[in-house]
Amino acid sequence: MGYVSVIAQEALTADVYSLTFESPTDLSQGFEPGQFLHFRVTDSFDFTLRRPLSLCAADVQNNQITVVYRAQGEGTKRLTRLKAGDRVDVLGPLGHGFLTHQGDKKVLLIGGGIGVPPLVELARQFHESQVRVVSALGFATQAQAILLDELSDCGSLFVATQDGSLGQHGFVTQLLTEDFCAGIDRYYACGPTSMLKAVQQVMRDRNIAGYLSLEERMGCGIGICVGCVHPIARDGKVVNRKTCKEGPVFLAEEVIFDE
Amino acid sequence: MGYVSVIAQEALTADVYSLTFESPTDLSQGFEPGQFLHFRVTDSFDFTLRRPLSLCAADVQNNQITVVYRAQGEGTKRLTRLKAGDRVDVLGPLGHGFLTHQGDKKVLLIGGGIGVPPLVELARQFHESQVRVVSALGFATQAQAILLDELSDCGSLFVATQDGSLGQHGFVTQLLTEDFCAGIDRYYACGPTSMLKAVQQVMRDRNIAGYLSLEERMGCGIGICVGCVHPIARDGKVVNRKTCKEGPVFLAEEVIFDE
Amino acid sequence: MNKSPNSVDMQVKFLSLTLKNPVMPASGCFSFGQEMENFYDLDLLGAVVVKATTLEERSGNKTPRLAETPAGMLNSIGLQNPGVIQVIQEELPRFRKYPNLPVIVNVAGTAVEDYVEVVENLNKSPDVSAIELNISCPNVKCGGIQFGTDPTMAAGMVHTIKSVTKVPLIVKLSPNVTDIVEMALAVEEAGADAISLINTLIGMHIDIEKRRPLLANGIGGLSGPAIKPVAVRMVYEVSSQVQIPVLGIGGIRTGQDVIEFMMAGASAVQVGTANFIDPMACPRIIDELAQWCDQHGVKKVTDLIGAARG
Amino acid sequence: MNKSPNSVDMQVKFLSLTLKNPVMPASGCFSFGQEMENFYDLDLLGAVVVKATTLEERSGNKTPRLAETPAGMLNSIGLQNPGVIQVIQEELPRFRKYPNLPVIVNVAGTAVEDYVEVVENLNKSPDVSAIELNISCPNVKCGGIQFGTDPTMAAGMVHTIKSVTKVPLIVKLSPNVTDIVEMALAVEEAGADAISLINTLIGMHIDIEKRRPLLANGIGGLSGPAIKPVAVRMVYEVSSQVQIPVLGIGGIRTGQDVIEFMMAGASAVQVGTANFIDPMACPRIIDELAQWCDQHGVKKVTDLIGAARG
Ligand SMILES: Cc1cc2nc3c(=O)[nH]c(=O)nc-3n(C[C@H](O)[C@H](O)[C@H](O)COP(=O)(O)OP(=O)(O)OC[C@H]3O[C@@H](n4cnc5c(N)ncnc54)[C@H](O)[C@@H]3O)c2cc1C
Ligand SMILES: Cc1cc2nc3c(=O)[nH]c(=O)nc-3n(C[C@H](O)[C@H](O)[C@H](O)COP(=O)(O)OP(=O)(O)OC[C@H]3O[C@@H](n4cnc5c(N)ncnc54)[C@H](O)[C@@H]3O)c2cc1C
Ligand SMILES: Cc1cc2nc3c(=O)[nH]c(=O)nc-3n(C[C@H](O)[C@H](O)[C@H](O)COP(=O)(O)O)c2cc1C
Ligand SMILES: Cc1cc2nc3c(=O)[nH]c(=O)nc-3n(C[C@H](O)[C@H](O)[C@H](O)COP(=O)(O)O)c2cc1C
Ligand code: FES
Ligand code: FES
Repeated sequence: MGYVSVIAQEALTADVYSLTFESPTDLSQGFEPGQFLHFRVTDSFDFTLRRPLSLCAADVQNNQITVVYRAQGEGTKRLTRLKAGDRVDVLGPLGHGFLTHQGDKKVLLIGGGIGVPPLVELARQFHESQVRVVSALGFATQAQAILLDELSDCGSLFVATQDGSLGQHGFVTQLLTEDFCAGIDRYYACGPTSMLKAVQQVMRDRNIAGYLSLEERMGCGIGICVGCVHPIARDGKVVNRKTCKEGPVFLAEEVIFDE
Repeated sequence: MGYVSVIAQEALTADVYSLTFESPTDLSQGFEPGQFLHFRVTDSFDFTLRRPLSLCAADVQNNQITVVYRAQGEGTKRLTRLKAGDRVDVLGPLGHGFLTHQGDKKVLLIGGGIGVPPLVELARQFHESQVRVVSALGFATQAQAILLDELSDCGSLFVATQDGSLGQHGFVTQLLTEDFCAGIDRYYACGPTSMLKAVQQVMRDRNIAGYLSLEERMGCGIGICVGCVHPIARDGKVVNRKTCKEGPVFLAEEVIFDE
Repeated sequence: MNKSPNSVDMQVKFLSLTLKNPVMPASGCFSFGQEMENFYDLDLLGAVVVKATTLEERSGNKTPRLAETPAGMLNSIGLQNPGVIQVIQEELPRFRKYPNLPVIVNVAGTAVEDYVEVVENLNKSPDVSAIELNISCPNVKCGGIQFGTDPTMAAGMVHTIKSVTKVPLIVKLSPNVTDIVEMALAVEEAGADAISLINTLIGMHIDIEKRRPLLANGIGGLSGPAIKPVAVRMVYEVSSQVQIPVLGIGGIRTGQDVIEFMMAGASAVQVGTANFIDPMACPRIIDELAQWCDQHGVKKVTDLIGAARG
Repeated sequence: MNKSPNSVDMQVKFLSLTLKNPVMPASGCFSFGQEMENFYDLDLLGAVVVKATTLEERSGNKTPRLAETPAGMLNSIGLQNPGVIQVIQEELPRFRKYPNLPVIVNVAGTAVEDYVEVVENLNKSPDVSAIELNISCPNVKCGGIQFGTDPTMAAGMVHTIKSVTKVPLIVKLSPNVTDIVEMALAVEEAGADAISLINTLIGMHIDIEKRRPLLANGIGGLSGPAIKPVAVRMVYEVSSQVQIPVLGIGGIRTGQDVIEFMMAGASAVQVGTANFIDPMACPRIIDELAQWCDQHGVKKVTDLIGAARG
């Protein structure tokens, strides 16, 4: 934890940026795809809270991490000012990421919009260990599509856009037909809550187990404020669990969504 | 008013900086030494209020202004980050500055610490119009002495330091002996309130009229908040007058100090 | 600055007044308007609220009267103003060149009789569109705040003033109370035509080098973005309970802040502290508001009022 | 980080407790300490205050529970905690490895009987140094805040708890009241050993895109630097009127903020929101405090207490 150097920052689309920086911890000691980094926006107290961004790629050799984020509010907009050589205060990688299972032969990665980044490192690791990767990604429009090359490099890639400007017209869940899911051992999903809910439903119908990466507003990111909870069913009991500490990734079947 | 370009910034001492920037208004339309500029510290809302800094030098030809300021609190410390080419939001020159009087032959400028800067442009204008300038400056230590060359270029210069490390040992008012003040037509003073009070006293004894530049905490700097007032005796009545609009320079004899 | 899109209907009917848009400077943050004329055409504003006016001239508190705080500031001006006669004779007539600009006069005092006398004087002026009763100034010893924290006293005051004034009566409440809804209901019942929320929270800053409170007056009123969440909450709670319109005030610095207050239930808003760092704050905020509405398909700004109350 | 100069005596005697220094994390901003052990040695702290503990396990409010605001944040956690039995059995014993670290347990409930039962349970634990009675949580429907805004009810509650508890009783007051001094005097009279000031102000943030309050709970508690001036003012006013010590809380993020609170009259302080952006906030603040004292010739940190009250 603490201040690290920015290696590079570039714009991927009109409002999505890729930021590479020195890892605050030694990556060779271990990390998980799906974990997140917690960014202090400025070195003063202009912002009260940090901003959580998922690990998108890790370069263990050089001990560098890349996050890919959308500049939407004041905080992420301010982060876009960072450039090579600047110092930035980052905690992480934090939380629990995606678990991989021995014996899985073919996995499905499902991403929606700015939920795609954490799938990239996961895809790379599967690819490296020769697990077949199928990626199904949804975006609003072609102009917002990101990280397509990174994912197609690791396996087959299918895209849906809401306006039909790229790939299939419609939502990503429309890609997840019975045929499409045949032979999938496990799925991994990240995206807006509405998408995760739909994915959980469809994949339950397909009888395939998987993981969901949840997004809740975070305070501390380290388990002390209890702000980021999500209802999780485990051992026959629904408990509000901290997504920063016990998540953000949970077993799909455990995750409870409102009605 | 609005955003202007920074031309240059340099450190004069460990914590005093000289900042030169494009004037927000056309200087050839007129300005007064002793007026001030009101700086917005950052372009976001990290600071609630602007910071007032006195005009120290004006380059009418190039329409540039220099202020000299001490980095003390958060706001002025942040201003030190400005560098050539940056944009900064400045209002001014604002307020009423030092009045010069036809017929004056010899004037005394009295400055204390970070109160010296506004005297520089005044000295230059007097020098240009062939009025003799005597400057009496007080600083805590030699290390904190600033703008000595600028003032000695315009006339004779006398310095006092509290630790005796430069010039006379003691306060600037100790320089203002009867002999020293002989032949002075008018005086102009800027510095901490305690100094102004002492100067007002001494110069009243010497029977010399003059002007004091007052320092009050400012909100708006343009006369709308009524935060910056100082009691001023005029027409037989003491009224709290806005130092941003009717000052910061007032006739010494009008200024009322506590007890 | 971009020009406001004219596709959005920005007009708000507020009591008997027609506001070109819902944005006006707050009392004490605009003086009597003269200085602001150097910055923009006052006719751009929805209305103006001038500095608290008392019966006699007041010189206010000692300085320092201002302190910066995180995302806010403290002030202890103490109602410095030239007195109602001078205000009527010298200050208000200057607004005659803006015939479509409602002028709201903020009235303060010590005892009920003072308030009554100020209002009776204002009755004689043709330049007053409405009165904003300031029973919430924390900066003067006997400066009205006791009326602002006790519902019975507040109601008594409002009842008396209502029977005297010839123009609509807006009552400005103090947020320094346990139950703002109780206060609001009390003044509504007593005849208030509208409610302004909020005046400043009471705060203090200590100058640790000098080892004493920074403000000469010790305490001061906290304003600015820091207090916005408290103000929005009070506007939401009060506007859900009263039938009269509410003016939202507290920490507004952007058009989006205005939308927040209006969605919470404000019919119009006042901008205070933001004017100090940005003299162009009001016209800028009006433009931002119009643009947001345009981009979000809001045809009439009044459609925003109470939208978040569900 | 620079090491604290050891020329400054940082120790504070607070009730029967000896604090190594006057800085402790605030309730709800430290959980039960386990996570913080990854960041620093808890023995550096003056004391710890753990999360509000209720009789039964509570799952808290729906999310979103957090919103950022200018120089502050809103929370509506709603007292999520594992219940007093679990706290006694699983959480508190972990502090035994720090024998010189006082552990203050924040107690919350709905009815007086709940509070009593929690305290009776805590009486059985050897790990509790003091109780902080939370009658000021704004985030639960029947969550104690009615006790925190009515002096008579507050006094009744304090009186009852005082007769039950075996450890010193600190009462944490809500700032959402008209007269904080009245509240403080009532709980002092009823037997409180100390007072904590302040809990959060009640606020709201509206998500203008979604046209509804951002927090699922609607309202939340405002904390962080934004509220510091209100907190300092209340500490100043209360500590001038009561004889019992006051713990200062609200927006502390630097050693200088601690000095401000102590000069206002606080005997020690709690750091809340600052822990979220900077997990090292408490040890950093302790160092900054010691250094300021050293540079200003303050030999004993307790010399600062009330220094600005003149
Ligand atoms: C575990 C996790 C991983 C994430 N990974 C990514 C990522 O890889 N790329 C990416 O673009 N975004 C990611 N997000 C969302 C990202 O954190 C928010 O977009 C960002 O915090 C918004 O900050 P802001 O300054 O733009 O907005 P502001 O509106 O200024 O933020 C105000 C507050 O709200 C919080 N907030 C606002 N929007 C969200 C949101 N959608 N989710 C959570 N908190 C929010 C902020 O953290 C901050 O505390 C992730 C969120 C979580 C919880
Ligand atoms: C008319 C005028 C002219 C000035 N000219 C100069 C100058 O030429 N060079 C220079 O170094 N300083 C000058 N000052 C003082 C300068 O404005 C303050 O030092 C500066 O505002 C402090 O800001 P900060 O961010 O360092 O301190 P902070 O403590 O962060 O400031 C907090 C608030 O207090 C106000 N404040 C703090 N100290 C002072 C002070 N001494 N006087 C007035 N307001 C204060 C700030 O403006 C701000 O609103 C002048 C002041 C006035 C009123
Ligand atoms: C310097 C200053 C002076 C003020 N004077 C008055 C006043 O005379 N009458 C009044 O009702 N409110 C007065 N107020 C309160 C404002 O009108 C407003 O209610 C408050 O500042 C909150 O709004 P803001 O956060 O936008 O500033 C004053 C506020 C400030 C900062
Ligand atoms: C996320 C969060 C949870 C809190 N939980 C509690 C609590 O359980 N009990 C309590 O007495 N106060 C609680 N508080 C209030 C703090 O202890 C403290 O009084 C308040 O936040 C002001 O201090 P700060 O500005 O330093 O945060 C909580 C505050 C926050 C931000
Ligand atoms: S973000 Fe604080 S507990 Fe998860
Ligand atoms: S600073 Fe606002 S009136 Fe002078």
